[in-house]
Amino acid sequence: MLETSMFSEIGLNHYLVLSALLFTIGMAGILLRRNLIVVLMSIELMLNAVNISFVAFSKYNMNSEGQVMVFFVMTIAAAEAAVGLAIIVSIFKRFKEVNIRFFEHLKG
Amino acid sequence: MNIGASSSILSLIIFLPLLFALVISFWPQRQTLRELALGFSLIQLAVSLLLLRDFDSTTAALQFTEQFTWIERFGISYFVGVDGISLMLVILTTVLMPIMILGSWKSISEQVKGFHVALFVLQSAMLGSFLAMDAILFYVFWELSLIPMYFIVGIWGGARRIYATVKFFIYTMAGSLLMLLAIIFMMRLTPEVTGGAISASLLDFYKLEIPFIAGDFFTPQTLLFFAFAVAFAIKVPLFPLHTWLPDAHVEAPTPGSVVLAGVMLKMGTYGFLRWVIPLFPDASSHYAWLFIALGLVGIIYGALVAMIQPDMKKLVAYSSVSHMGYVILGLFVMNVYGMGGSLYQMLNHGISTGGLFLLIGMIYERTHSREISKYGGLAAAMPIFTIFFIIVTMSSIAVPLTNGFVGEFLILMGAYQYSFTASIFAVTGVILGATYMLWMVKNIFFGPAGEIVKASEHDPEHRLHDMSKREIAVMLPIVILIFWMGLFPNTIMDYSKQSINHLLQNKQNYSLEVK
Amino acid sequence: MNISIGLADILLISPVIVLFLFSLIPLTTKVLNKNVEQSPATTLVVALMGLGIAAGLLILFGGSDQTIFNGQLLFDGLTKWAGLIAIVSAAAGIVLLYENPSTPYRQFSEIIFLALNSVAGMLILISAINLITVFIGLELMSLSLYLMTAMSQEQKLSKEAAIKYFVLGSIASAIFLYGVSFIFGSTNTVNTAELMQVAAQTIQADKLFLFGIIFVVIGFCFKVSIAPFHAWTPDVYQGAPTPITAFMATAIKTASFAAFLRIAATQVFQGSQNLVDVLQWLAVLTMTVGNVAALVQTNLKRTLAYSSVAHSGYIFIGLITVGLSANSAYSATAVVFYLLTYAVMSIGAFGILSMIEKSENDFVTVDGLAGFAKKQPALALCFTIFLISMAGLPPVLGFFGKLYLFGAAVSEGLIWLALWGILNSVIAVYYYLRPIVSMYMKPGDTDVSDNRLYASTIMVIASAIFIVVVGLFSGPLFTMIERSLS
Amino acid sequence: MDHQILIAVLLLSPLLGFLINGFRFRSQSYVIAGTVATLAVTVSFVCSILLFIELLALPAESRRITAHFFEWINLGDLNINAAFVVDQISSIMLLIITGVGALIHLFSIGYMHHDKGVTKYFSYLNFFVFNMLILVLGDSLVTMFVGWEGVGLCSYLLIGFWFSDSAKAAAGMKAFITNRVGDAAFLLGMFILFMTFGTLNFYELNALAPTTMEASWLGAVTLATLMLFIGATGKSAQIPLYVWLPDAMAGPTPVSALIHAATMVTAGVYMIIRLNPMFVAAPNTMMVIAIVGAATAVMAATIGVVQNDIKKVLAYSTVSQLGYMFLAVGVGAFGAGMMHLMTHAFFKALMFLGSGSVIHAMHEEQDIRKMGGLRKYLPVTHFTFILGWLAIIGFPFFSGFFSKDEILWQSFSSPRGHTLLWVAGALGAVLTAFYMTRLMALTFWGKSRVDKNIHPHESPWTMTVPLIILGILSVISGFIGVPHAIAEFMGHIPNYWQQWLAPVIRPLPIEELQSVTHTLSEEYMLMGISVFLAMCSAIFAYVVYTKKKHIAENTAQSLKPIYNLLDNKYYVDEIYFGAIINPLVKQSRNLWYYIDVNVIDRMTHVASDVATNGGKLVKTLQNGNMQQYAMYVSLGLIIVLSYVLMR
Repeated sequence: MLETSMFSEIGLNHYLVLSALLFTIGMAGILLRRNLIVVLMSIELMLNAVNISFVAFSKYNMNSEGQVMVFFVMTIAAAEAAVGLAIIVSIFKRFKEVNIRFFEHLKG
Repeated sequence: MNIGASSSILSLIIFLPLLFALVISFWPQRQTLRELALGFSLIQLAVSLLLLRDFDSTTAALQFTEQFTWIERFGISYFVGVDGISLMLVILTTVLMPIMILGSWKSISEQVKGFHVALFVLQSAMLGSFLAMDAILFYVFWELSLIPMYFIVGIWGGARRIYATVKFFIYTMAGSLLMLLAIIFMMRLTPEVTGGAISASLLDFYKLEIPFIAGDFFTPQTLLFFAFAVAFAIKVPLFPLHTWLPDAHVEAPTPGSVVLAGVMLKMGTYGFLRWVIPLFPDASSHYAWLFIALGLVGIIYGALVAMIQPDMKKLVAYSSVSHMGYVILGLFVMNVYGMGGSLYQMLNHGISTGGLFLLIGMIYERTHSREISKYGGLAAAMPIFTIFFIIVTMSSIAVPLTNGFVGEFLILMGAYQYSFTASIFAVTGVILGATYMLWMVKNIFFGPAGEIVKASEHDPEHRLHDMSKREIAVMLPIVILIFWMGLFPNTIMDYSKQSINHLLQNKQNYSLEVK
Repeated sequence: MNISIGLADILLISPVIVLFLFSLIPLTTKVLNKNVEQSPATTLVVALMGLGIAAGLLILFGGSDQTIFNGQLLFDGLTKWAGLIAIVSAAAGIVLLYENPSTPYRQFSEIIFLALNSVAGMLILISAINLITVFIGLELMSLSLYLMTAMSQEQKLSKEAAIKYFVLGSIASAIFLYGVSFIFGSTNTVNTAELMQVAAQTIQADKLFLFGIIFVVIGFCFKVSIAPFHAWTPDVYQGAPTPITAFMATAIKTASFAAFLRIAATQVFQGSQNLVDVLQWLAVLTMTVGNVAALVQTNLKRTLAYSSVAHSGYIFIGLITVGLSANSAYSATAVVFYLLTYAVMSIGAFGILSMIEKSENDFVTVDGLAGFAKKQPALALCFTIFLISMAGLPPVLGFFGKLYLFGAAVSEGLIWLALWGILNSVIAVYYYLRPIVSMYMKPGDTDVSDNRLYASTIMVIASAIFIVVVGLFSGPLFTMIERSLS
Repeated sequence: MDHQILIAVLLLSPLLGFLINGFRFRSQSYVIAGTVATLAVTVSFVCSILLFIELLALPAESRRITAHFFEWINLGDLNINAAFVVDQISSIMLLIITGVGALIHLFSIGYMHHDKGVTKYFSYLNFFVFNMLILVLGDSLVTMFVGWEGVGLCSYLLIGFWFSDSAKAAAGMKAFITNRVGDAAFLLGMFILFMTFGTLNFYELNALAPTTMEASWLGAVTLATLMLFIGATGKSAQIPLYVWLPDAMAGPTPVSALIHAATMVTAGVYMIIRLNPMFVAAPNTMMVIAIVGAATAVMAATIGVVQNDIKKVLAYSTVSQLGYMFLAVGVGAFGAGMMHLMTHAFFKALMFLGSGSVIHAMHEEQDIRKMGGLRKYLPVTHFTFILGWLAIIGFPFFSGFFSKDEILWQSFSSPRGHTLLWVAGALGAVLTAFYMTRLMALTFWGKSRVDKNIHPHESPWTMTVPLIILGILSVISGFIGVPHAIAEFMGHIPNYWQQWLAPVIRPLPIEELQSVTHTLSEEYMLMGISVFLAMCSAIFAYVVYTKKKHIAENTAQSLKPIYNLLDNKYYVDEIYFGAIINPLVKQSRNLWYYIDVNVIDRMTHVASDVATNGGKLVKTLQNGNMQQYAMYVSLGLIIVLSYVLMR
């Protein structure tokens, strides 16, 4: 299935590449951005990259299980976002700070 | 009366000290603690003498064995037994114990309870490792002995005690872990000889025929041999793995030094005799030259370095390196004189070096100094002490009619049988040994009154009292043993002759019968 | 597809249900009581009851080798034992929490709620054989934990720990999931039981599958803190309240390793020698990094955190062995046994730290233990036992744990890994000895923060006794575990 | 059985004395201590006589009384018993040791009565006798070695008896360690014999000794005997291990008489005679022994010429005389060696005791330059000293004459002798006559140079009686072994000595003996030459040191380098210290510093540093920035991916 030509039609590979790109962008976002909210968004981006990958595989494997998984992932991503935001909010309330560089007291 | 005939006497010997430790740790009265401990150690001695009484010295078989499954899955069992190789070491351990307790009567004034608990746990561990016939059981006792010793040096030791105790611990631990790996590896091989089941029994290990190719280092037998040998060599300690010993000795409290020199070092040489040589006969023979060479280097190096030590304990510590070099030499020449002498020398060293440490402890209690150069002319101030010191010194430098001579003579003879060159190097140790010990004796006891003696003359508070009755009681058994073992070595060697002959005659396919 | 939920399903899942229900009790009471926190002791009792019942149910019904919910959860020996370890160590963590200065008693019921749910997540994680269920369990466990980490009287470091844990943990989840998606793509299934048949062949043929496996493995490596994915561990362990650290080091680690074990047990590694090589190097790296870093720490909690990394390395050896061996039950038993060992000794060690901490901002340093043996001989002895056990010295449990673990490695021919493990043990001895030195050999007047920490004391002493007694009689326990695992 | 008891009493009596005095060592009662000790040795002496009588009663070929007490060391083929033998050789030694010993004990009562440690002194002395008895009675080399080391120990204790003087304590140590060097070789010799012959029992060894001569230097017998001889050089103060004996004079003078003149130092000679069949079988060893003996005889004598300490002169004289004994055994004249051993024991003990008496009278002054003219203060001492002097310079018909002359003759005439050996022996005799006469002249004769504050007085009877007895023995003892030539001359006195020893001495092989022929006239001539030269030398010394002192001073001035060389004992001590001992100590320090501290411990520290630095590296990487951590994760991911997928 990977032999499908890249340019003739939109195939699995395109989705996978897209997913990989999104995953990488998400990762890069985490690595590079200083703002915790943006980092949180980057995490969501990574999870969404996973979702794309699941859906694409689901479609090309003719297996709907993948799509079910996406629901799970989305749900949990939401929970995760909630938890993450909760932590960030509590931090912001106390320290008025969402810069990631602020959190470097634990080290060594 | 026939108490000793009980078949579980070995378990009694191993676990009685643990029970004592438990009792001591819950003993309510501080004042009677020492008496209690002394009493316990005497009971223990009595029990071990029962063992001696019932021991059958006409056979090389393992006696008084007890075997219970411990960890069935891996064929690990609680398997203890005694034969001619371990018997005397057991007795040595139990004999030294009351002496140590009595010797520490005054010097240990803090945490007396903890000290005695540690001492009894240590005794149990040492006895266990001498009696264990199962690899894992042996390893457990072997390592267990480190812990109380670690505390004894670390809590009741001198100024640099922590450095010394950690060094001691790490050195010995490093070696023994390799041994553990080797034990695990050998356990994996046992199904060959047991017909399918894994076993950690030493008797099954003996049956293994581990492939050996001369000259190829990376063959199983050679690697296993070195894994074991390094563990034991550190404990012995064999040059160049000896540097933990001077530190540990110097910093340890008197009883710590005594037990270290007296018994713990013997665990290493015992390991060679019980484990390394019978288990890996080819590698042992093939690399015997290496250990003989290291033994010889140890003898000479230890002696040379002892000569220049300013601290009494350090001097005696290096003398231990030298003496234990003899033991290794005797073991690896692999003849009856060498091995018999080594086994005997183990006991001698335990007694005479133990005695020296006790004596040094006594003088240290009075003057709080071990620096040889501060002494001089002590013989006039403490004549009885001087007599004892000289007697023990004579034992240490192997003057005939003391125990040291018999062992050293036999080892040297064995060395000669191995090679003339080896014996030439070995006898230089005889000369050097006399040199450093007499140098110390001269500088402590003879000559004009030194700094400390002078100070004591002017200051009534620091007057040097000669040995007290208690101290004489501490040293008397040692002196008696020195002469007894010097005069009647057969009474002791007879117990081990069969075992040694058996080992030498069946080196290639050693096995032990169970009686 | 015929979906039906029978009684068997309910009975087997009952520990999770019980945990969830019990987690609600304190919270509900609080809400009904106009948001007034009831006595923490009551909460504690409720929580312990919940955990106790869950454990009982797990013993009763778990280990029956049945799958439920259409092959989502498998209740086999591993579930039973790992679950029990997780539950018991969680209980111990909660006990510590009850008596730690950093615990916000006004929110105690919330913490308990989170803790019990985290345990429920663990049970799901342990029993899940579907990778998506694994993910659900993992997230349930982790999300609760993130919040628990943040819930401390101490304001600064615990928050930092929580956010670090959260961000890094989420990356790991994403990596894991990404891997799952590739496994799904290449094999059309994410059920490990089904994977088991095809894994070893597929991994050789299908790069996509291998790609997915690597992501999944690394996702787990992060959770069980295998270097270089361990970087969160020391920081989070240090920042979190000590009882939570204990909870993390024991329950979370056990659950994660148990799930990881299921992946390894598919024997998927056997297909790719490269992967096996890498994993071995990771094990070596982990042990080394953990031990050498612990060597230079002064903060005891951080030392134990690094030591936890090192222990992960040891367990990882066992895990690799499981992945390679034909008869994985023995190696798996060694891993579970070591997890048990490690859980008990960590609980004890962190428990002692927790008892010494005087305030929420207090960190116990190595020198800060000076004189502890004089003030608290019994506790000092217990701590010594824990440390000796961690160092792997006989005759205590830690030694036997290592013996079985390295024994398994040696029997699979991974002698060099065992050798590394042993070399590392030598380094480790040094830093395990230092607290002992401090307690016994240095003058000082360290004491516990309060002499009435009965629950913690009992727990610590019980752990110590467990370590000694089970250490001496580890054979039957090992056989028992092995029997239920095979 | 009664023999056994007799031997037991003989041995245990001094031991008992040692224990009695040892346990009451604080006592300062010299009467009790001295009586106990002297009695103990006297009992032994009586036993010795009884045993000797028993021996006499036995037929010549089987004169041997053994007492087997218990098995001592028993391992493998090694079977050493605590068994003791009295035979022709050991019975003579017994008589010397206990007889002379008893006299010296008696002498000590007077000599040591003012000393605080008198009880200790006597206990040591008894202990010495005990060990010496073990040495001579032991039936195997190992048993002998027990006594061998035991006497060394006693010697150590007694030399350092006045231990508060650092030099004296050092002298004791030097003696012990030098002896240890010999002992080490002795041990090796024993091992070689044991591994070759399978036994260490003297009789078995002697029976097994090969009858064919061993030509090789590296043969077992040669090597073994050489090693044993090195042991003997230590104990008997021969080149190169003689250096301890002059220093040993630090001990009380009776000790010098007993240990360092009469008994212990002869142990080496005794050992060789004990094993004479073995030595006979090793001509090379014999040659070495003879050369060493002759060289020692001459060298020690030359040093003796310039010594000014009365005891040092006697000490070098002892070394020199021991050289004669070795010369004798080296040329195969075991009987002559033994004879000289005995006569020397008498006259040297006499002279030492005499010197003790002098020192006692002079209040511990030992420098002969500060004496002179003591004749009139110490008549008994002077008279007995003269007897000793005559004996040692070989004045005809004194005991020394017979024994020394026999040695000189044998060294020339024996098939293993050589003219040069005779020349050396004669030279030694000349020098001996010179320095002994010098000693006499400076001490007793001429003008008094005694310090005004010192009032010499004759010693009490306990000291003079032993002197007299020994004096008598020094005169007459030679007659029991009159050499053949003189016997001819004096009317066929039988040589009792040779007859007595014949059964236990193995003669040189017949073919060797037949290869040389010497006439009686040669013997007379050589005897005449040596005696004449010695007498001339004695007269010359008398003249120089009583009348014309300036000759001595002028000679010393004109031969300054030689004088210095002799005065400093050929710088042997300095060479030993400078070339061996000091470098050894210095290098040991370096050794310790380099190996223990700088290599082994350094390696340990390096290992721990590696670990610590690794830890610090990890610490640096763990910088608290979570993005950094995320980067580790992604980097790890990439590396793992690329390794697994790309390879």
